[in-house]
Amino acid sequence: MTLAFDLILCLMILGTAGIALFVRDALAAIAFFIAFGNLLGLAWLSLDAVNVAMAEIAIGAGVTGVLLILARARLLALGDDAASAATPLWLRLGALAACAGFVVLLAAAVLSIPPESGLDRVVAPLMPGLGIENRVTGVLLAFRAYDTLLETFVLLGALVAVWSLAPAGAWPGRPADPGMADAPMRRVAGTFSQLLLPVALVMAAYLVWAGSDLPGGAFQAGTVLAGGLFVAAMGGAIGLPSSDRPLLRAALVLGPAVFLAVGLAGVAAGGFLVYPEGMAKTLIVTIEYTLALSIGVTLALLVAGTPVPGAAGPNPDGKG
Amino acid sequence: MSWTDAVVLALLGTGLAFYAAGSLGLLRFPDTASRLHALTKADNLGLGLVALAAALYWGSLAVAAKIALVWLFAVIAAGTTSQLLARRTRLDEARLHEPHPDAADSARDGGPR
Amino acid sequence: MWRVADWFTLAAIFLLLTVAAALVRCWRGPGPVERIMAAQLAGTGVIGVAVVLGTARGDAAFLDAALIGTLLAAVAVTAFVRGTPKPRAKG
Amino acid sequence: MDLPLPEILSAGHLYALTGAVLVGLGLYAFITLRHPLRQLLAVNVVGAGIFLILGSLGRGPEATDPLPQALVITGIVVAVALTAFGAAIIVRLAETRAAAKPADDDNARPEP
Repeated sequence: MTLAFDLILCLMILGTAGIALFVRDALAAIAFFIAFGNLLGLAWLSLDAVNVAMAEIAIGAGVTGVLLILARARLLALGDDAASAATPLWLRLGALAACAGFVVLLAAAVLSIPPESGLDRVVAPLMPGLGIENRVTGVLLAFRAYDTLLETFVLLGALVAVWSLAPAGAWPGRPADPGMADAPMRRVAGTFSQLLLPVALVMAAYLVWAGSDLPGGAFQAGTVLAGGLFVAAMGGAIGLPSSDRPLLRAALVLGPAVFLAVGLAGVAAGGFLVYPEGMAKTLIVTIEYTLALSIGVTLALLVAGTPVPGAAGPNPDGKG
Repeated sequence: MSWTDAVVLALLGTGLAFYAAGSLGLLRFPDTASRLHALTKADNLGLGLVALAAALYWGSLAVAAKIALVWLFAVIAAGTTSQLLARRTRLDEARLHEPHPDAADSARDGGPR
Repeated sequence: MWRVADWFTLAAIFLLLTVAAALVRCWRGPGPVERIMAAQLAGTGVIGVAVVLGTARGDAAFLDAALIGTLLAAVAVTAFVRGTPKPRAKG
Repeated sequence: MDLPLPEILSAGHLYALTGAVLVGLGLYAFITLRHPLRQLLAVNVVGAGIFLILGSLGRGPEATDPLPQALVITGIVVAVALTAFGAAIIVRLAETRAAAKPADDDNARPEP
């Protein structure tokens, strides 16, 4: 029975992916990509990887979809409908042969590895030392904290890269106002966001708190926060801050900076990113709260995009 | 089968029926405005009944509260999105008569492929 | 005799099929509003699957995933209806 | 309803195979699609496939490996950051092109 569910789900994942890639109309492609992300979240749930499912649902439904919808709208305004055009037959046939061969190889390789959770048995006895129960959080913030630290910097780097695309004269400005142009829509979205933003904040705080023992964590929390912030920006409840606002800069680097500082302080306890005995949980939760805030603000600004000229006027309503 | 089980199954079945009705409505209704009905009414009633069945089956107040939150937010989101989509449809229809850059969105749209 | 949990798994399969039906509308369009609407309906269906699957497996954490889904369900639609960001670079 | 299928194909392998096909689909799309926004979608599908392979091969009988899960979460967030960057580049490029030939601005892109 569960297998029947898994089979149908896998077929639907492949179907939505195929349509998202090959349908002519760009908006249909994006709609199917959002559905694909949601179904992928279900796949992770079915695999009992609830932590990943949360991240996938939040990002697939909340961030990537919005990002693509906005990009498509901007392209459309420039007269580019992003429809897929025909490519030469020889290219398609060649690509088909190459990719089919690659899939066969990959499938053979995948089938030669028996699925098993050997590392779970390695991680499990180490968890009491951290004082938390969620093993994924343990891996993310203790056993492989290097990766996570680097990743937060990658995220920050991506935002810097997006900002660096600002045309001459637009720096330091703010991104194009994502607020609704139409007044009734703005009221509806504004009311909704006034409800959503506080709830998203509470939900983010809960996810980090629960994330030490149950599925959840800083990334999921940050994404929920980003969704709430961006809806609030679209509803006009908050304005997007200018990219040189000190408060904004502080919010962006707070998480990585705290993480780095704790890591450096760990040198006194025996090495970089080593948590002192008995303090691991406190430090992990502290890092996670600051990270969630920074990730939320960073993702919201990544969705908002590059600063544009003419949007640099004073805006009394900052974010933070 | 106990009493609760029977109630749970009845609720689950009804909920699924409403979900099916929602999907069917989206497929069969002739225009955008009526399709919005399927999106907001049938589907959220379905989710509500399924959620009620789940909460009853679980039998824990904390879990039931969480399930209620899921449903509550689904309803709020559906209400908001249907308002916005309806407004967008009206604006698009109005713009079809006077050419506007944004109207390209709806004016130019053949079927898939 | 099936256990009640099995019925919930069966319900999950059924819900997946209704999601598939909604996606047919997404494919056929005809307009962008329909496509987004269908994606939204698929999202509600997926939330239902998460609730039902969590019940079948007895894992309350699935509900948190469903809650995240509902919170962010309206974000994509809100982004879609607003059309094009207004102040943009002109020349 | 209980077929011997679970012995032949475990859930872990099923999802891993799905991931492999996703990688293939994405690669094919990346090669054959012309529009950069669509290629960005293709890259995301490839990434999703790789994540699925990575995660589902850690699906044991009683637990799912936490290490791949953590890597996949990291990967998902990096993927969305790079998608944002890619989308920003695509939009910026289109703006630059539109500014270069103002006559072509109003919805009248000639079909390639």
